[in-house]
Amino acid sequence: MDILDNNTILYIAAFGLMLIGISGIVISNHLMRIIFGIALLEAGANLLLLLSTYHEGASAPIIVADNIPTMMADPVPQALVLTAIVIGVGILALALSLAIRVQRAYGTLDMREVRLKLEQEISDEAGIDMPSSSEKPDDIAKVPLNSVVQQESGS
Amino acid sequence: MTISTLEFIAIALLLVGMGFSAIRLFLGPTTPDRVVAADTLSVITTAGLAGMAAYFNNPIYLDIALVYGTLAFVGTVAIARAIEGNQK
Amino acid sequence: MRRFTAALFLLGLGVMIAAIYQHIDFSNTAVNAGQAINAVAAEETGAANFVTSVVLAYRGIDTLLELTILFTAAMIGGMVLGRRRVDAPRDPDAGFILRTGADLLFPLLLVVGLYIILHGHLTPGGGFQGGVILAAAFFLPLLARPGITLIDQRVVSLVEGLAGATFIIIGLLAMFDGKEFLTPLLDKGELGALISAGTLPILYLAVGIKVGSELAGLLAHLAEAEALD
Amino acid sequence: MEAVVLVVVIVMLLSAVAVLLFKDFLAALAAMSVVSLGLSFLFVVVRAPDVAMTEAAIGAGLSSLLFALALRRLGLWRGQ
Repeated sequence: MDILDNNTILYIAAFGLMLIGISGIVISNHLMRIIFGIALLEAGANLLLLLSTYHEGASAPIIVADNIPTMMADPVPQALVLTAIVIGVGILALALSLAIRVQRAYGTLDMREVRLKLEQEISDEAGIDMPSSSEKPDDIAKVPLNSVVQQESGS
Repeated sequence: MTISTLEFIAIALLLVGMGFSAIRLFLGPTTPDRVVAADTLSVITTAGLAGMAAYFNNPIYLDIALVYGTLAFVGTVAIARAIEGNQK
Repeated sequence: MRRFTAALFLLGLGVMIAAIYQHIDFSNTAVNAGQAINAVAAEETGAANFVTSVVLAYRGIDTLLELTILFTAAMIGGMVLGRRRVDAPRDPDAGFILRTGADLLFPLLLVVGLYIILHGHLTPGGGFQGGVILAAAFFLPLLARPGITLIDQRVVSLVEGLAGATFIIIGLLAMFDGKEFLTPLLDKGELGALISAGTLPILYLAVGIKVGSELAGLLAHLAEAEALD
Repeated sequence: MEAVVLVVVIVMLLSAVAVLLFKDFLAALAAMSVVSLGLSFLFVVVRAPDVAMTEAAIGAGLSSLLFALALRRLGLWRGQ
């Protein structure tokens, strides 16, 4: 195990989580899966922040029974990540409430359909025809607009 | 820090258990299979955290195992209630 | 087409991350603030857990702002979810095992949460973690019997406001003393004893109660929202 | 030690992929809790017990609760 030492594995974990999270946000169309992607991205970023000051052989920054270790881990990124995790759960709760609201308003969580319905609504309010985009994806034409798709798979 | 034979066997058993539960998590045909596999993994990880406390020779890590053991149960119960839905 | 561009974007992102990893020598960068804090924190604050002294003493105002963000998120979540219709159907009660288990686990979770909060300056843990456990403790009976009203929103907001006010008042007391905002007061005590580190345990207790009541209120709001069947 | 970390990281990354691939959202939620479990173990490995405890409390308990409640309210709880 020359190449795969402890540090490299941890960095692969952090960058891999971030990459998977971003791909979830970019590729999927379902709102729940986008929220899952945000949670994954946040987890990877937290791990990366902690790894930035990690030294092999340092001990935890807590004194136990007056034996003071020679080298302790850096407490500042740990405090930052603690804050970030707690704020992350607030963001998560807010996003889930908004998703419930979107479901109530539009009857679906598929972002393509939500976008179409939003455009329809805006053009109805303005009293003009809905502008047809030339970059409209091909597969959206097969989905009837009025159908409420409950179980839409994500990607 | 050397690892004795007994500790090596314990670590190997934990890793094998983790591998089998992970296989059930990825392949499991139904959702309850996957949830039970995730719960088993959380129990294995609790044991692993206690093992890490022994490896680092530091009792403060045991608190994490305590919190994990109590709250993983709550999370699994919430998922189970959601699977149940409104059927009785 | 869209799938293809997304794949291309991800490929570029992966290459960029690999390039970053190759060039930056992350774990060898000299970080002086952490070592300096490690050297003086035990004497200055009297807390054995240095993360606690960073969270509450050195960067206490960040914690205050974080509480504000959490409060705002919980409040907007409750506003967005709105009120429950009176005739909306509820989930049925859980089975016998979960009901008994919830009754048994409630005091246990309460004790664990208070232990984690009160030992925040000695062992890992503190207000945030203990607050989460307290919220889970108060939500578990609601999960077993969806009909009961264990969490009254008015009581929750009252407790939350009192805890937040305690945090700010302790911070202001230091200013009346001629020091900076949120400087630890009182006697430092003996390092490693339960009653030590001055006002830090009281601050963490306030944080724990505030976080716990906020999250319990938010969970109750989410559980009250009508289900789609 | 490296072998343990390697196995945990592999399980964690595979279940992170599985979160995005599972059709059923409750199964994805179970995989998400496995991700936060592995992450909590890694936080212990990098000597951050406070952060590990926060991740254990929030990742295993609270966000599972939040997601499960929200999925129930959204009507996405039906199994495949």
